[in-house]
Amino acid sequence: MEYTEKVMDHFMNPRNVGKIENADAVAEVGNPSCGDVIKMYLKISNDIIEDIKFQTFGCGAAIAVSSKTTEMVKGKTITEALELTRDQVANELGGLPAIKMHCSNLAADALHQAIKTYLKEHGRS
Amino acid sequence: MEYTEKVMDHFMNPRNVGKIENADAVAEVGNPSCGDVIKMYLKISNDIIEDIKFQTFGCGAAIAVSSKTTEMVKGKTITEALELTRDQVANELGGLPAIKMHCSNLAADALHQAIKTYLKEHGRS
Amino acid sequence: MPRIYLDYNATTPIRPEVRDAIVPFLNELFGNPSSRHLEGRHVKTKMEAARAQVAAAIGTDPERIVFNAGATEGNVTVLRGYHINYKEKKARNHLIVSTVEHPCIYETAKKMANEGYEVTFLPVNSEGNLDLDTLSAAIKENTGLISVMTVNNETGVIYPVKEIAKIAHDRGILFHTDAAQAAGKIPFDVKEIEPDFVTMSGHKIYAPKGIGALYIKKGRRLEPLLTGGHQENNRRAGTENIIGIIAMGKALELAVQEMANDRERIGALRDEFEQRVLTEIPHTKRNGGAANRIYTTSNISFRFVEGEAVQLKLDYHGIAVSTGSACSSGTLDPSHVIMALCNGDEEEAHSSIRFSFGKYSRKEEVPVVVSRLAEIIAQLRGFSPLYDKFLQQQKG
Amino acid sequence: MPRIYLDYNATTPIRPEVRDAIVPFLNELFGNPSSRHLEGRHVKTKMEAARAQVAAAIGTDPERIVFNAGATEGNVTVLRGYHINYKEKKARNHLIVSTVEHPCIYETAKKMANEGYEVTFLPVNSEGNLDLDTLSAAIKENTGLISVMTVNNETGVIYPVKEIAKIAHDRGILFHTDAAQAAGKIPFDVKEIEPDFVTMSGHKIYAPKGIGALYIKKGRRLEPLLTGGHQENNRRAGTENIIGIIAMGKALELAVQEMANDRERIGALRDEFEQRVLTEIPHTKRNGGAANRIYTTSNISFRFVEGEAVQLKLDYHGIAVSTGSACSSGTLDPSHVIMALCNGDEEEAHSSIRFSFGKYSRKEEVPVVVSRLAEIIAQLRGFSPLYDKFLQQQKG
Ligand SMILES: Cc1ncc(COP(=O)(O)O)c(C=O)c1O
Ligand SMILES: Cc1ncc(COP(=O)(O)O)c(C=O)c1O
Repeated sequence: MEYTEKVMDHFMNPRNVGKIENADAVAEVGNPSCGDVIKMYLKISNDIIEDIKFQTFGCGAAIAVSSKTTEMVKGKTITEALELTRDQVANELGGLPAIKMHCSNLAADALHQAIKTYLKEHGRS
Repeated sequence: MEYTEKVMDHFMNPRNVGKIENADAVAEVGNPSCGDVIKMYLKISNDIIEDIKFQTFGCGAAIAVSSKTTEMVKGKTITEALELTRDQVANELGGLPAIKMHCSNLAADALHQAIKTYLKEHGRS
Repeated sequence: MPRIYLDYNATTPIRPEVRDAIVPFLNELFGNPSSRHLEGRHVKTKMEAARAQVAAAIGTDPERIVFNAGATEGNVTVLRGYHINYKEKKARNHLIVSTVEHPCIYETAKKMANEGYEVTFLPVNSEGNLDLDTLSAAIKENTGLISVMTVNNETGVIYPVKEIAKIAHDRGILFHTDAAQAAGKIPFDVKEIEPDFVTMSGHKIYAPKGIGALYIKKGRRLEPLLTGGHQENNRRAGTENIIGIIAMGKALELAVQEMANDRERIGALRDEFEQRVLTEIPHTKRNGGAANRIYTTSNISFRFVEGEAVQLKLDYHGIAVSTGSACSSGTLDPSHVIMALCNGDEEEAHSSIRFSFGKYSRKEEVPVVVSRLAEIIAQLRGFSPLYDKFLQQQKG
Repeated sequence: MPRIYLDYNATTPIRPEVRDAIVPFLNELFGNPSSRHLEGRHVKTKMEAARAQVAAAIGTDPERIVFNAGATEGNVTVLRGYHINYKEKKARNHLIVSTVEHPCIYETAKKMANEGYEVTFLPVNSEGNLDLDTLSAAIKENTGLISVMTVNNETGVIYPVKEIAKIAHDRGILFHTDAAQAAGKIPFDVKEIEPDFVTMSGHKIYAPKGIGALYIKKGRRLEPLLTGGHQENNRRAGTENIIGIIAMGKALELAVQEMANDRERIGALRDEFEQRVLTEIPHTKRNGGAANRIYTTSNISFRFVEGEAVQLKLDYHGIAVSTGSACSSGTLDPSHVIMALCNGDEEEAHSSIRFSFGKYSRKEEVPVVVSRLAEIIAQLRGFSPLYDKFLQQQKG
């Protein structure tokens, strides 16, 4: 099991870590017993993701995937963000070890869930 | 499986090899399918083994045992020769590998058989 | 900065004396020990000397030692082959193993359970200790073998193998111990412990990987796993791993000589390390810390962070440690051993790191590792949702 | 006088290039390939490179290769584990193996027969050849596996494995070949031969003893013999014999490169040797001489004398050869392989000597060996009762 350089870069220097105090959308996926918990905080304005931050308890892959996901959607519309798939994130990172593809690749789920909750709260779904 | 120096000496320089043309007693034991055939030739006079020679088809142990046996009984009485045991021969050689104790240690048998046939032929048994 | 290796329980470097002992066997001493010629006999003689070294190290005779490919082979051989010793071969098909055994026992036993054996997995308490009464109670009419390791590879907990052997023997049951992490590290004498079978491995004691030795008590027979040639007195077929055998003999001999010193020196390092981590880094917990433990091992859970992330960051900064055992690196499940200690608290199990010290560990490494660790844990907690939640709760 | 080694089929010295490849793994490259840290990953990368070398040597992909402790382990694994591949697991319990297999197949199959498997031992003719019609006729409804070696270790006879694979597959049967004496010595491409399983061994090709590799065709599953850790893609548990693996990769790569040259050079030596022995020493017979044979091996019966005596005397004079296989040195029975060729003439079997040539065999050795041999045979016949009897019969 070996991580790509890109994974290691995002793991060692994760982008957008932390939380947004008055976030417009928040979601948490995973649970500690699986070894991965990812929480996403979004600042949305005019359907654009103006800011995004994450908190992750998890392995190197989980942290890198979280970081990469935030990077990929920051400044994008929420529609674009909803189209982002786990696989796209993994590809952008140069791939993930097979064993990590499912369990640790939860960031897109957190992102989607946050946006969907946001839409629902705004009566748009 | 390792042979003692004494075994190697008797194997490399076997004493009393060959046959005695007008032997007083002859016997052959073993068979080729076991990998060992020992034939003993004795010249006996006044119940003394004046000369003894052997022919052996067999492994190093079989040859060494044949050689040692002839050495041990040459000049001895046939009564003494009949008392010689396989174990004595093996001991004189400093021991034999366990696996060789039975199969290749046939020389005493050949000796005894030769003497017994001799005694029988002379109406003494 | 040279790297700092704190994963001696996973494997060890080959020590110089062992390397020197090997060299002739990479060169002129190449014969097959089964060959009758000089090339073979020379190697055979050296191989038997190595067997004597291994035997002496555990207080037994050379004939009791069978060389094989490692502790995995030894353990599987015992589990699969023990029953042959009993007239009641099929009848004695109940095994008792602990829940903290190495995967080569744990998984093999699980497999055997699927195949029709009866298997009892003995639990341990939150310190990793095994209760002897529970063990006694687990024994059945048809129990054939009890297998409990001497030293656990993840926590370092030492099990009371002498007492377990006695319990087993009182009930006519065979006792096996996996001593891969014990032989050469703590005193281990088969005359005192009286096990029926003991497994050892070379690469835990500064010999190469892929060599092991199995002790078989006099009178006990094991069905060989590898059959064919007459090697190892018909107890393990296959041309012998000579390099490994020579190395293991030498390594075990040296290990026993140096044991008392190592114990003191390495133990002091480990204790200092542990002390500092537990006091300087908050929310840490020693796994198995209250049990009788070997001096080399420290297993610590760092709450709110995941072990692999810690391990990776340490690695990046030149420090090698491990999460769980190396053998379980093909899975994502938390170590079954740490789980057994954590009373099912999987978060805690996911947060554990094993630090294992050895002959080349130096005192100067301790502060380097502790401070790096403190930094890394703080970083990771800095964006851990679990830590955040914990802080909120503290406040609230 | 340097010794003359003519027992390359028993084992080989480690070649300098292999030794050089090993050295870093005796030193700084000591990590456990299952470890996630740098020490582990470095070794893992090198291990995978060695796997690629082995795979390339037999025309396959790295994932098809499982490293183990030698050909014995490989063979036993296949014999014991093949059936899992069949839905009809228990139903396909008939094995066909030749009578000239190495003991690790021959004896294991005998054992399995005792345990309830059905086993057919395929005879060979007096040249050591196997009849394909006999093979076809031996196939039954419940045949699960056919195992025939590629090159016989005692006679050098080469078996038509491609044809046998086809016969097996036409009937839905798995085919295994023990290529311990073939891989690296003669062209062997799994794409052409299409075996399901192939066994290889390092110490026959100038790598150390105790390392082997098993080829498993894509889609075929083998029940592992060693269970526990996730090594070798869950196909063989236990920390890997890294030194052996690195060595085997290098050795096999070089072997393939040098194969054509070796074949010519070593083949010429062998042929010259054989020619001279057969013409200069009376009452000699080549075993397997009329069959398709590998260029390294010459098995000769010297009538009226016993093989061990010849071997011992040669050894004393600095020449290493063998009688039967090294593995059978624990028994006194004549080689079951030579017996199979001698139509039950045990005397002839007891009189056989195997000369096996290799990379360090030199042309100058041939006349030395031939003349020493002539002298020794004459000496031993000089007091052989069988020779004496023969001479009498000639006279009479
Ligand atoms: C306790 C224990 N048992 C067994 C093993 C397996 O040993 P090996 O790698 O020699 O097969 C190990 C280490 O890997 C271990 O720590
Ligand atoms: C044909 C053949 N198969 C199997 C083996 C056994 O191989 P290993 O010694 O690697 O177990 C050998 C040699 O010993 C052999 O020549």
